[in-house]
Amino acid sequence: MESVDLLYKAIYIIAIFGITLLIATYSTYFERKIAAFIQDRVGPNRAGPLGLLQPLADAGKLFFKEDFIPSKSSKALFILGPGIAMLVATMSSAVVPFGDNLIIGGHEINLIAIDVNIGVLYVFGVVSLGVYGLMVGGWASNNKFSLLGAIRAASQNISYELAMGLSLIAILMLSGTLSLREIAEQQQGFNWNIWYQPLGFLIFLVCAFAETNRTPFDLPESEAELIGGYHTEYGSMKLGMYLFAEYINIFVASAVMATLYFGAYNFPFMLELEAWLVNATEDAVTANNIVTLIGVAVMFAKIFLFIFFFMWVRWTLPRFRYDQLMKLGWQILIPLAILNILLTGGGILLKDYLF
Amino acid sequence: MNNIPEVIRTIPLEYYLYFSAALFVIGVIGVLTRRNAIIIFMCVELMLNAVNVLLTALASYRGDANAQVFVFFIMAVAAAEVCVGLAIIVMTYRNIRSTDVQLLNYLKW
Amino acid sequence: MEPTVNQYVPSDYLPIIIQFAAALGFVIFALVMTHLLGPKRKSEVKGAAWESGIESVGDARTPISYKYFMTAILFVLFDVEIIFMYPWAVNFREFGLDGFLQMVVFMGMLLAGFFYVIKKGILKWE
Amino acid sequence: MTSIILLSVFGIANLFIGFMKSKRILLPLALLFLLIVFAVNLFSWNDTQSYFNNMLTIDNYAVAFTGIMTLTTLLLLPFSQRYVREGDSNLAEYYSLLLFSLVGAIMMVSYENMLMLFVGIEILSIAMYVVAGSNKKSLRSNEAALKYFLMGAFFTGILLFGIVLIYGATGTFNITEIGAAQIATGGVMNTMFILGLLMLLIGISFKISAAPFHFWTPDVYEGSPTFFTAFMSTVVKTAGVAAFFKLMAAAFAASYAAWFPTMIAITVLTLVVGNIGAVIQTSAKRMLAYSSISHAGYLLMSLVAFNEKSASSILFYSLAYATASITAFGVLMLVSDQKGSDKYEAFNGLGRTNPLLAFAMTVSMLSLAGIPLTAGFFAKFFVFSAVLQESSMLWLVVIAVLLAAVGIYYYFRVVIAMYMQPAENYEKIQVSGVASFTLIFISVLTILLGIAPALVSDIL
Amino acid sequence: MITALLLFWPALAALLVLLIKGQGAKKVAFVAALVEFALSLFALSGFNAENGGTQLALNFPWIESAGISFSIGMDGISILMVLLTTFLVPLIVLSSFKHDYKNPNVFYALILFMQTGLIGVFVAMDAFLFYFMWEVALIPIYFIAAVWGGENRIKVTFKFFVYTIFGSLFMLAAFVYLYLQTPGIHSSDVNAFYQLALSSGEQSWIFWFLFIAFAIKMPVFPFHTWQPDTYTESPTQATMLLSGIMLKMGIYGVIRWLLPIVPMGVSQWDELVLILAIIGIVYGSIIAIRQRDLKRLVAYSSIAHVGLIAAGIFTLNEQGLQGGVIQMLSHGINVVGLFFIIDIIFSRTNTREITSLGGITQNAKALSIFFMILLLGSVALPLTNGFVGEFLLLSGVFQYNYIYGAVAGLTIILGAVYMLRMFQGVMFGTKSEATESFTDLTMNEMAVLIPLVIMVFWIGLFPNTFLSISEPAVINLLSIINR
Repeated sequence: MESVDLLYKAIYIIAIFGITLLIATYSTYFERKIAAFIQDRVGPNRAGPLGLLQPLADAGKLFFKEDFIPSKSSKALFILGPGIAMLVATMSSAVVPFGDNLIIGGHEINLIAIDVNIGVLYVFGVVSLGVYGLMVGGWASNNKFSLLGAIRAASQNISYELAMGLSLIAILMLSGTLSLREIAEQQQGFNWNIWYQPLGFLIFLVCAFAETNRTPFDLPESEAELIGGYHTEYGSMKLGMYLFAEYINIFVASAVMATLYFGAYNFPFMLELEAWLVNATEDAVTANNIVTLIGVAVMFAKIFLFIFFFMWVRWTLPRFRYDQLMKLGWQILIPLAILNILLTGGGILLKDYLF
Repeated sequence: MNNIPEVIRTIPLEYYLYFSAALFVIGVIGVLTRRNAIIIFMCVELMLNAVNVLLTALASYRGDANAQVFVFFIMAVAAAEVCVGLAIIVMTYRNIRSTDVQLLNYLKW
Repeated sequence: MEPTVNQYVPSDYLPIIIQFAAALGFVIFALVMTHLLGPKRKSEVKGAAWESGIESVGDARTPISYKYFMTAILFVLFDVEIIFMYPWAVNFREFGLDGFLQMVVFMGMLLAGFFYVIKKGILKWE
Repeated sequence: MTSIILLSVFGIANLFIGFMKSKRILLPLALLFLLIVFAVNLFSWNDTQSYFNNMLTIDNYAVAFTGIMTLTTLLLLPFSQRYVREGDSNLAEYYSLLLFSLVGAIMMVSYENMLMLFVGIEILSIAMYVVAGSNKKSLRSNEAALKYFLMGAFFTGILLFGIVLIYGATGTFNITEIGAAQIATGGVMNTMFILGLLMLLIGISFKISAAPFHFWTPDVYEGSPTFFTAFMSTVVKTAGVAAFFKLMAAAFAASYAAWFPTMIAITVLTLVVGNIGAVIQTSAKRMLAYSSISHAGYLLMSLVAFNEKSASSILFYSLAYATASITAFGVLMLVSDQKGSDKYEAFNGLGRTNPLLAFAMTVSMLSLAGIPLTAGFFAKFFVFSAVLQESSMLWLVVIAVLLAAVGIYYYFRVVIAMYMQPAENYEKIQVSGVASFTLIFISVLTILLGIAPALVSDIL
Repeated sequence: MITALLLFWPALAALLVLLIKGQGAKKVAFVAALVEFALSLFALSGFNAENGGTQLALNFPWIESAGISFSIGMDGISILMVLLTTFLVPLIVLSSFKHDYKNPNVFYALILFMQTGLIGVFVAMDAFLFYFMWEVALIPIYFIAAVWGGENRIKVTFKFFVYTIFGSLFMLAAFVYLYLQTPGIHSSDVNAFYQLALSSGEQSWIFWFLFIAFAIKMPVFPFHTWQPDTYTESPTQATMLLSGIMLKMGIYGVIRWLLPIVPMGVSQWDELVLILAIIGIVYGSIIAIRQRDLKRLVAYSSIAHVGLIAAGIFTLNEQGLQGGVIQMLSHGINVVGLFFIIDIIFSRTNTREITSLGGITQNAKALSIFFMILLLGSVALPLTNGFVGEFLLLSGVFQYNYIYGAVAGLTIILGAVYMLRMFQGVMFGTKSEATESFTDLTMNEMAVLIPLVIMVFWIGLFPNTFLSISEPAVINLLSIINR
């Protein structure tokens, strides 16, 4: 890879990183706004126009709070916990393709941070590291509620990871590759995976909710039972990081879902549009860049939709009971996912043999 | 641009060998010197992973899929070992409230 | 493994380092900043673990329900089995019907274990 | 191959049958399963087949050892009556684990590829780690399981590294090809190969508890529930030695000169440690543990002899040792259940209270000691004659003979206790019908093999 | 076929006896032993005494692939040993009638079972069969001695057992080595062994391997330490079996399996063996003189006698060998008789101390006479069986070396000293507390002693009856030795 390419890549990565943080920050704002909307109230409206500066105010508050460490806790681990959570959350967006190729000055830039052929595994691997953040934090606090919350979180995460992994297999069987970019490319136009994998998507969606500890799966931090869950003892920016990580995770989960099932940056009549643009502008590069940018926009639109969906659900559904949660994960989703694999496999084979 | 096996081959085989041998020896030393059952166990896992590293390197150098398959099996077996091993450690922990192997001297070593 | 159409060199993974550096930088920056900015006032009561306002009793590091532990162990097992399916899934079309049937046998075993676990009541909470 | 599949299926089936209310059906069912496997296995005789791209080869060697191991398990099962009686909730699991571990054992005697060797060893070992700790409340059992597991995993690592180094040197996992590779290079071996070979030797020596890698054996054998100790010291050992010999014969025949000095040192050390260690024990169970080390030594003797007689002598020795050990551990189990002790004193007066048990135990002790009229004699005889085939190893036989005489000392302590020592109370030990029958069967088998060894010794 | 019948009948009878509850077992055992004796006489009738080779042979493969066969047969030496066995066992069983052992069925079954082993040793013509039978004979006697023996039995019998096994393992090793030297698909037949051409170095160590095994059994000084204790602690029947028959296994082993196989080894070491044997003679005799316990006394005398037999055999001449054979018979008869008489005395007085006995002649005339005859036979008075054997043996030793002969000759003098001292102490003098109400022999005891005494005189007066049977075999053996 040439150094120029690398430079572009670095710029792109920083950009995505910034966008990620921005979206995460503003998710908190939207969350409250949407909650307000659903509950028919106003929501934040003091800081700045429409309360738009509210997230900054929140962040500032967190920064200026006391950086407090409980006396009986394990100091190093106590700091490490939120660090890991944040680190992992920000790392996982690296393999998501936010757009197609952008051609600048003759250099072709893939709008994907790291284009590796094991993208799916990468996401999987990095996301499952997130459990450490919770576990380490909860354990380090040396507080029974924290510990219980952390363990709940951990066992919930790993339980749903199984079903998630199984539901992904069906996608892989369809696409035959582990690279997220290739998966995205295969969904050219309107040929989205959701049409072939409705069941798989459903399973994945449920798992994504569980993985991000969102309602209705937010048992680790269910206030009524466990106070703050694993972050009971946390304050200042360390607490902020846990909260932040959660929103980043929502963002990444949405991005992954969009990529896997909803065609990523692809939108209907994309090729036709590009062909028409080439005709109209008589410049293939420009046409390509325009389409790519539209694709990026489409991608973010999809992501926002999912984020909205996440919030919508939060303010709509009640929380599961723990036994229901585990039962759903193990006894319903896993068999369903396996069924899905069998159906997919059978379908593919049937198609290959018959046609 | 070239494929992964070739990429791996850009580093001399000896380096992989030394690296995995070093990992392995660290594991062995850990097993022999540590007293905490869990750490001993982690050292054992380190040994297994040293093996995996070497196998992968060799597989690329030889273009032989057998070694890669072997890695898979080692991983699967290691997982099974983890399950059984942790279960045993937890069982012991519940009885003696410690994972220090030196405390277990009901039987002569 | 089959060499894929797209080919990769080690430097393809360089961006990971960039991303990691960025993430790490942010984390360290945030933690240091909050440490510097915030006030520092310590007291014994404040330092104690918070247990709904009641004085905390004993150490938190007590063994908890073995159910969680069982879940973890089962996860390790099943996760590895699932990982086994990934290469198969990627090359599914190549293996064709034979591969499919073999995987059905594999999944049969997996399911047998799964149902055993369920029947054994390990996943029963409460 | 059929037996592997059948055992796996039966094992799983057994798990589910365990959910039924009545635990009584489990034992007969497990016996039936094993009988079927035993019978099915025999059909593969003289019908060599390779499976999985030559990764497994079911030849006569494999069939013979499979037969022995299945038979051993079959004969061992009736002694699980304690678990049956107490209605242990995990009974089905124990049986299944035994069935599964048999799968591993069969893989160990029929592998053609080191991968299968590794997988076989692990299937066997992991099941054993579990059963070693199956007495959850007993600290001894816990400790045994933990030690066995940590040590086992550690040596598995070493074994694996050895396999990989051998692969690095030869480029294959197939044992026949490894053997051929050495011949092709004229027996030239590089450091990698030697190192790998050494680590392999260490790894497998651990599994068959050869000195100096035996240190876990007495503890684990003593701590584990006796029923499983019996399984470990018979089936596991048989599989280990059979696998060891297969490996050496197929893969490292050309480098005999390289591993011979190491192996002979291990053998002598094993013999000495096993026999001397057994002498100083006060617990019969621990004595049996040491004695199993010493028998590993005798088995290794025929391995180091490394000639055409080795295979059949290992086979016969394994069978003789297994049958005798089942009785020994079986009776020990019955006695220690009743008396709550596994010291020699627990056997006092057994000759008066339970003549059958005492007789069976005597036969088994005589067999273990290698006294004629029992299978043990011919076992030792075949081993010694295999070694003497190489006239340079006469001294090894001399050492072994001396140590065999030492062996008589500790085996006879049991016999003496049973017949000649007065007991505190003469309470008859309750023995189930099927266990009695098994004891009689094994005794008859032991004596039959001691009179007509050709029944087994000539088949390989 | 008759040989196989001889071999297996006692084992079958043992199983039968095992099934009989209560004291009836002894009768059945006695009848079975008598049947066995009849069988052996029948075998003798079919035996051609002119022939020096193996007769009445039976041979079928045992472990085919290894060339090991179940090969049995008898030559002149074997059949005498078999006759001795079959003759003594019924008497030994009969001698036990006054005892009520616990678990009689097991006791007698073991005796009969042991008989199989003993006969097996004498008829085996295959090295491994020989070894096999050697051990088969050992196990029952161990249990008899260990279960029904005296106070110290556990330690003592265990010592005995370990000693013997230890020796026999050496023998096994030597056999295996020899077996592997045989050409082609190996064979362990005795004749195949005879034909081996071994280097003198090989012969030398094989000699010691085999010799240690046999020497322990005999026992030859310095391998005798197990013997006096074992004889003392064992029940009388076991002592009789041990001294009367089992001891002969060792001597027979030397004759059959040592001398002809490693003649060069023998010629290298026979001087040393002779010296050992003669030391044994003198040592045994001197210790015997100092003994106060009757059983121990006879035990040590046994060492002396066996020493002489060993010395005679290792001279490797015809007199020596013939003397050895005939002395085996005589010693078997005498020593069984003596032990039986000691048992009788013990059972009536509860002591075996010479000092606490005395004056028995006054109450028991018949016992005195029988005792005297057996004792004189034992000290080799002319016209008794002991004389023939000792004469031949001594002349053999004299032929070999005058000095050795002279020293070995001491045995007669010393033997006379301790035997007569014993007789005097026990039978004459004043009655002691213990012998106050001594009763004479019962019919049952007479029935045991009469055949023994008859044999004492038969061998003493007509030794040729037996010598002629063994002579061709001995000559044949010598020709093999001097090949």
